[in-house]
Amino acid sequence: MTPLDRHHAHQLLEQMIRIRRFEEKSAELYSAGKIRGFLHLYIGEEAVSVGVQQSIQPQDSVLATYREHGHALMAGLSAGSIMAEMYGKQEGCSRGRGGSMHLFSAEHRFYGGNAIVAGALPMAVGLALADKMKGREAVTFCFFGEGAVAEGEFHESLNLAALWKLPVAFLCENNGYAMGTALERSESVLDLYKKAESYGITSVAVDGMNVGEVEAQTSKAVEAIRAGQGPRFLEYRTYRFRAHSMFDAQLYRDKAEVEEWQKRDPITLFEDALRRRDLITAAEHDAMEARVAAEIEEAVAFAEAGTWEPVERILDDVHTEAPQ
Amino acid sequence: MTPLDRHHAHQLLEQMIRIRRFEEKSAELYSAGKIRGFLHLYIGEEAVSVGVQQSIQPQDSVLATYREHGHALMAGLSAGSIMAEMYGKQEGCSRGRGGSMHLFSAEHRFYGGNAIVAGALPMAVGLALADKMKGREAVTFCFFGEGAVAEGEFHESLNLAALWKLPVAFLCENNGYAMGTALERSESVLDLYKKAESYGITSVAVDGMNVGEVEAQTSKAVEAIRAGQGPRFLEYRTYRFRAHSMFDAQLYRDKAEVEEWQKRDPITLFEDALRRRDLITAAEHDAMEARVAAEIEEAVAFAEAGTWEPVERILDDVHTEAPQ
Amino acid sequence: MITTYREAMRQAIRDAMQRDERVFVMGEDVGAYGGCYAVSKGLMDEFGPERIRDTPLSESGFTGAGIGAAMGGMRPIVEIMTVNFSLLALDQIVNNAATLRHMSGGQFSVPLVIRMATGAGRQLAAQHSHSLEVWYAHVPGLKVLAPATVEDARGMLWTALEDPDPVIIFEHVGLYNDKGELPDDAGAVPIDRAAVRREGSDVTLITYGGNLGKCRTAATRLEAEGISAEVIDLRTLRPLDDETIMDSVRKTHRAVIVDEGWRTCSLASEISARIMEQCLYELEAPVQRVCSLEVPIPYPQHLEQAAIPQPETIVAAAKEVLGR
Amino acid sequence: MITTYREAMRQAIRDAMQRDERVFVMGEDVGAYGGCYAVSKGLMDEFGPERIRDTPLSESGFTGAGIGAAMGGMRPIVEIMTVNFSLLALDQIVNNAATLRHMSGGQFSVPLVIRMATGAGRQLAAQHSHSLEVWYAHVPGLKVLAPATVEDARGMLWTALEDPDPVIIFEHVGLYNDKGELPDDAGAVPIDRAAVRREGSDVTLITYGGNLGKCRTAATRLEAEGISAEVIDLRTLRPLDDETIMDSVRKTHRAVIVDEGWRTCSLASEISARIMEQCLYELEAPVQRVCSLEVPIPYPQHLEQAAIPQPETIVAAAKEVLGR
Ligand SMILES: Cc1ncc(C[n+]2csc(CCOP(=O)(O)OP(=O)(O)O)c2C)c(N)n1
Ligand SMILES: Cc1ncc(C[n+]2csc(CCOP(=O)(O)OP(=O)(O)O)c2C)c(N)n1
Ligand SMILES: [Mg+2]
Ligand SMILES: [Mg+2]
Repeated sequence: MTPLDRHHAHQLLEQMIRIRRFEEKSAELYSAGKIRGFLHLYIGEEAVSVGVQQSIQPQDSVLATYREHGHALMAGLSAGSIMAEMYGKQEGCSRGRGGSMHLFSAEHRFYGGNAIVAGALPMAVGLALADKMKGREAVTFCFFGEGAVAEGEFHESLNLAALWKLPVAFLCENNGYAMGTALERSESVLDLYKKAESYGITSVAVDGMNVGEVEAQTSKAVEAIRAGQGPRFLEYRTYRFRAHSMFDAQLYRDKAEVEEWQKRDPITLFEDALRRRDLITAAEHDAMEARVAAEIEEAVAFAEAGTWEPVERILDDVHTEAPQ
Repeated sequence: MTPLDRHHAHQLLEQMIRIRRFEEKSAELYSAGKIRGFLHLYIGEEAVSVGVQQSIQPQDSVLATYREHGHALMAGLSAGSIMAEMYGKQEGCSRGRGGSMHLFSAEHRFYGGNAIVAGALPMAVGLALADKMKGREAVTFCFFGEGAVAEGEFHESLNLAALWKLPVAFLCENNGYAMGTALERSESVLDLYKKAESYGITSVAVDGMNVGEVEAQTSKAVEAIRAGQGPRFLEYRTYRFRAHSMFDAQLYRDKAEVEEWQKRDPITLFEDALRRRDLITAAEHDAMEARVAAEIEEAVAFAEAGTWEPVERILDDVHTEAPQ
Repeated sequence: MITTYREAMRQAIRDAMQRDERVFVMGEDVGAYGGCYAVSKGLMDEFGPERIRDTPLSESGFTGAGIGAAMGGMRPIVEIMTVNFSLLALDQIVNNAATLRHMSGGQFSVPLVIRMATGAGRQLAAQHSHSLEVWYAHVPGLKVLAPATVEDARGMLWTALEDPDPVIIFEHVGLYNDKGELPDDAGAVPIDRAAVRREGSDVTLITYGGNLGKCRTAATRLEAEGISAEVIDLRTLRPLDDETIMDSVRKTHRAVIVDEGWRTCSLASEISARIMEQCLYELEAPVQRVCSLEVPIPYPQHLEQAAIPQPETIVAAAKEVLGR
Repeated sequence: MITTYREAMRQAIRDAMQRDERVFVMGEDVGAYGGCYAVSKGLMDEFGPERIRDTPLSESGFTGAGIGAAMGGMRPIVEIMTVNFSLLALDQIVNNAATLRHMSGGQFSVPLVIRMATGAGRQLAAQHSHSLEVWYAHVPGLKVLAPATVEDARGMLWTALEDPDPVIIFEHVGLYNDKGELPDDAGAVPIDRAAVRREGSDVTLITYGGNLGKCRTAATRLEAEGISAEVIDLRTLRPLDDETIMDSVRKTHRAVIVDEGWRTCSLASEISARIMEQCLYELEAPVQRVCSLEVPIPYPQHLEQAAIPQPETIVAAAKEVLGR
C-alpha cells in the first residue's frame, strides 16, 4: 500500500469507529431517557455505509431507512445535528421533528430516514428520473434492508428504474432478519440478486463485513451507473449485532449465532488486517478513538444545549406557506 | 386420434366457438345499449381458457379479471346467467350487481371477476392456503393479464405462494398490451417467466393460440401442483383482436399487427387442423354453430325476460345480516 | 370559446408544458393510448414520450417517483387513472408527499400535482365507482381541488403547479363531456375560495365536483316552487373556505350538503360539523346531508342512480329543511 | 383477575384458536418475534408456525391472502402491525373484503378479522403515529371496533370471529399496558352498543379507544369543579350506536367529542353531524370536537403531546360548551 492508501485505510477505519461509538452512545442515552421513540442501531453493519460512501459525490442523492445514523454521518451531517435530532431539539437536522428515524439534510442531499419499509424506493426512482431529465450527472443511492424485497414497492421501483435506465444504486443491506423474521422464513428464493436480474439489472453480492470489498464492488457498480448503464443492485451480506430496536427481546435467534457473526465484526476485521500489514500503530489507533470520543462528547453537549421548538410553531412547514 | 380424442377435439372447438359467439353477441348488445359500463372482450384469446379448463376439477377454485366471460362460461356458469348479469338483471350470476366485470358463482367456485389489475392474486394465495390447511386436494387457478406483472401485488403473491408451497396455478394471459401500453414499454425484461423463476416457481411459456398446446402444457403443470410441488406459472402468448374495452380507439397499434395475429386465430387454426386430419365434417361444424347459436339466443331471451332487482333491496348483502 | 371540460383540462396541461419545461405528465396510458378519459390525447405526439410518460401498472411506484422527481426539481403531473386505483398509492401520498416538508423541518418540498378521475354514474360497479375525496381532505400537508366547471378545469392546474406543496386534483368522470364558455385568455384561477354559483336566499346547497350540475338542476326546480336556493361550489376541499360557506348560511339559515361520497364520515359530515360550530344559533333547521347510500355502488343503472345523489333527493332535502 | 390489555388480547386469541380450528393468525412477526407489541408472544410455541403464521413484509399480499382464506372456509385473524402500514393493504380491504358480498349478489362472505395497532403518544413521529379509524369507518361492508378496556380486548375478538363479514379491530398503542379486572369466565361481548363508562348530567364526552382514559381523567377533574360529565365509549365505530349517543345528549344537552384523528373529516365530524341532525333542538351549545392538530405528528414529546387530545383540552372544551 502506498502512503495514500494508508491514509485512506485510516479514514475507513475511523469512520467505522465513529459510527460505532456514536451508536453506542445513543443506546446509552436511550436508556437514560434522553432519546425516545424507536432507535434502530446499525452496529455490525458499519462497513456497508462507510464502503459505499467512497463512491458518493456531492451531486449525488442518498436515501435510507430508519436505521440510518451511519448513512447520515457518512453523508456529512454533523454528529451534533444528528444527536440533537434524536433529542428532539430544534437544532437537530430535521428541527427535532423527525427523531432517529427521520434524519434529513437538504445541504447534503440526504433525503431521509424513511420509516416505511421499501417506502423510499419509488422516491429514489423519481430523484434519478429528475437527474436524467435535467441532464445532471448524478447517481441516487438508495439503501434498504432485505426485508424490503418482499414488498411490492421494491418490485415496482426496480422495474421502473430498469425500464427507464435510471442512475440508481439499489443497496440492499441484508442482515438476515427483518425484525424477528429470518430471510429463509420470508423469501422463497434466498439469492436476492435473482430478483434484480429478473429486471435485467446487473447485480452482485458483496461481503458486507469487509469494508474494502464493499468499497471496491460498489465503486465498480457505480462507475457503470455513471457511464449511463442504468441501475445496479448490490446485496451486502451483513449482520446486526444488536436488537432490531430497543424493544426487542431477540427471541428469534440464538446467542451463538450472534457470537459467530461477531467474530467477523467489520471493525475488528479491518483493524486486524491493517495491524497485520503494519498499516496502523497503536498510537494512531488511540488517536482515532480519542478524536471520535471528542466529537461525540461535543455532539452530546450540543444536543444537551439544544432548545425545544416552541409549541406555537408546531404548524410551521405543514405547508410552505402558513396553512389557511 | 382415437374416437375419444375426436370427441374431445370437438368439445374444445365448440367451447371456443361458444365463447366467440357469446362475445360477438355481447358487443352487439353493447352497441344496442343493452349492456353498459365496461365490456372487455376476450376475442382471440379463447384457446387459453378452453385449454386450461381441461385441467380444472370440481373442487378447484377459479379467479379471473374483468375480461372473464370465457372463464366464467368454462367454469360452468350458464350463458343465460352471464348475459342476464351483463343486462343488470337480478337473474344474473351476481344478481345483476356486478355486470361484465364481476361474474361470480359460488356453485362453480368461480370467485370473480376482479376489476383491479392484480387484485385477485393475493386472494388466490389465500384460497390455496385454506385448501392446504384444510387438507383439501384442490388447485386454485388464477388468471391475469401480463399488465399485472408490474404491480407489487403480483410479486407479493408469488412470493407467498412459493414460500408456503401452495397449490396455485398462476395463469398469465400475455396479449401484449395493457390497455394501450405494449409490454416492451412497461417491462424491462420481456421474459415474464424470469419473474416467476426469481421465486423458484417453475414456469413455462405456451403458445396461447394453440388450444392443444395450452391443454397439454397446463395439464403437465397442474399435475405437478396436485402432486404437492407448489405453485406453477404459465405464460400464454396470445392476442386480443378487439379493442381493450368498448371505449378504445386503438391508436397504439397498427392494423397490420392485428391482421398478422388474426392469421393465427385460435379457432381457425384448430378448425383447420381438424379438417386437415379429417377429424371434423362440415356438417359437424354446422351443427356446432347451430347449437351455440341456439344457446346464445336462449341466453339473450333469458336476459331480456329478466327482472330488475327492486330498489328497496339495494342494501341487501352489504352485510350478511341487515345493517344496523 | 365553447369548449369541453376534457379539452379545457388538456389545454391546461399543454399550456403548463409549454410554459415550464420542468413540467411533465406521468401515468398509465397517458401517452400512446391518449389517457383513459382521453384527456391527454395528442400530447405525446406534441411533447414526446419523455414528457408524456407512459408508466407500467405500478401506482405506488410511479406516484412515489413523482414525489422524488418533484423533490429533484421537476414539476410532475402524475395521473392516477381513477381514485379507485389510488388506494395502491396511498402510502406514498400520505407517508411521503404529505409529511416530508414538516418532518424534515421545512428542508424539502414536494411540488407535485396528482390528477385522478373520481365518482360514479357510468355503471362501472363496486370497484370502479368510489368517491374518496374525503380521505384526502383528511390529510394535513395535502391540498385537494375539485374543479367543477370548464373554467376551473382550465385554471386550477396552473395554480396547482405553482404551489410548492402536493396538490390532488379530482375530476369527476361525469364532467369530461360538459361544455362551457371559456375566455380566450383563460388562465390561472385562485384555489383558496369557494364560489357562489347561484345566489339565493332561502336555503344553501353546498357541493363540489360532479354534483354541481345536479344542485343547479335542483335549484331551478326549487325556484319553480318558489324556493330560492343558493348554490356553493366548494372548489377546494382542503383547506375548506369556511367564510363563503358561513356567509351563505348566515343569510339563508338553512343548508343542504350534497356529496357523492358515502354518508358516514363524509366530507358532508365535516361541513355539517363546521356549520354547527360556527353558525349554530343562525340555523333554522338541522343541516341535511345528501350523500351516497352506504353500499358498494351496484352496476345496474336503476340501482346505481338510486345509490347516488339526484336532483330529486336534493329538492326533497331542501324542502325538508324549509319545513315544506 | 387483574390483567393487562395485552394479555387479555392474547388470551382472546388463544381462546379462539382452541375453540375453532379454522382460526389462525397471520402477519408480520406474529410468531418468532412474538408480535410487535408482544400480543402473540408464546403463541407460536403453543400452536405451531402454521397457525401462528409469520409473513414476509407484504401487507397487500397477506391481507388479500386473509380474504381468500376466509372465503375458503378458514377464520383468519390478520395482524397488520399498525394502521400506518395498512395503507399498503387498503386496496384489498376496500375493493375486495368490503365489496365481495354485495357485488357477488350475496354468494360469498368474507369472515375475516383484521387487527391493527393505532394512535400516537409514543414519539414514533410522522409515519408511525396515524389514527385512520375514520377511513375505515367510511366504508360500507366493514365493521370497525375499538376496544378501550381490558374486557373489550378480551371479548370483542370472539364476537368479531363469529361475524360472517369483515371486521377491523383497532388497538391503541397506549392501551397495551393498561390493567383492569377481568372475570374468570370473561367471554364474548356484544359489539352493537356503545357504553356509558361514567354517568353524568351536565355534558357528554364521547370518545373511543386510547382516549377513553383521558376522558375519564377529564371527567374527574370536571367533577372537582362541580361539573358532572357523562363519558361514552363508542366501542364500535361502524356502525355507530346513535341511540346511546343521542340518549345522553338529550339528557345533558351538551357534547364534546374526543378523537385522536386529525380534526378535518374526522370521526368526530360524523358524530357532530349526527348529533345536529338528531338532536339540534336539544342542544344548548355547539358540539365541540377535541381532535389532533392538523400536522404530521412530530417526534419530540412536547410537540407530540401538544398535537393530540389531552385531559386539559377536553376540560377546556367541556367548560366552553357549558359557557364557563
Ligand atoms: C411497510 C412496513 N411494514 C412494517 C413495518 C415494521 N417494520 C419496521 S422495520 C421492519 C423490518 C425490516 O427489515 P429489513 O428491511 O430487513 O431492515 P432491517 O431492520 O433489518 O435493517 C418492520 C417489519 C414498517 N416499518 N413498514
Ligand atoms: C390497479 C389498476 N390500475 C389500473 C387499472 C385500469 N386498467 C384496467 S385494465 C388495464 C390493463 C390491464 O392489462 P393486462 O393486465 O395486460 O390485461 P388485459 O386487459 O390485456 O387482459 C388497466 C390499466 C385497473 N383496473 N386496476
Ligand atoms: Mg434486515
Ligand atoms: Mg394484456
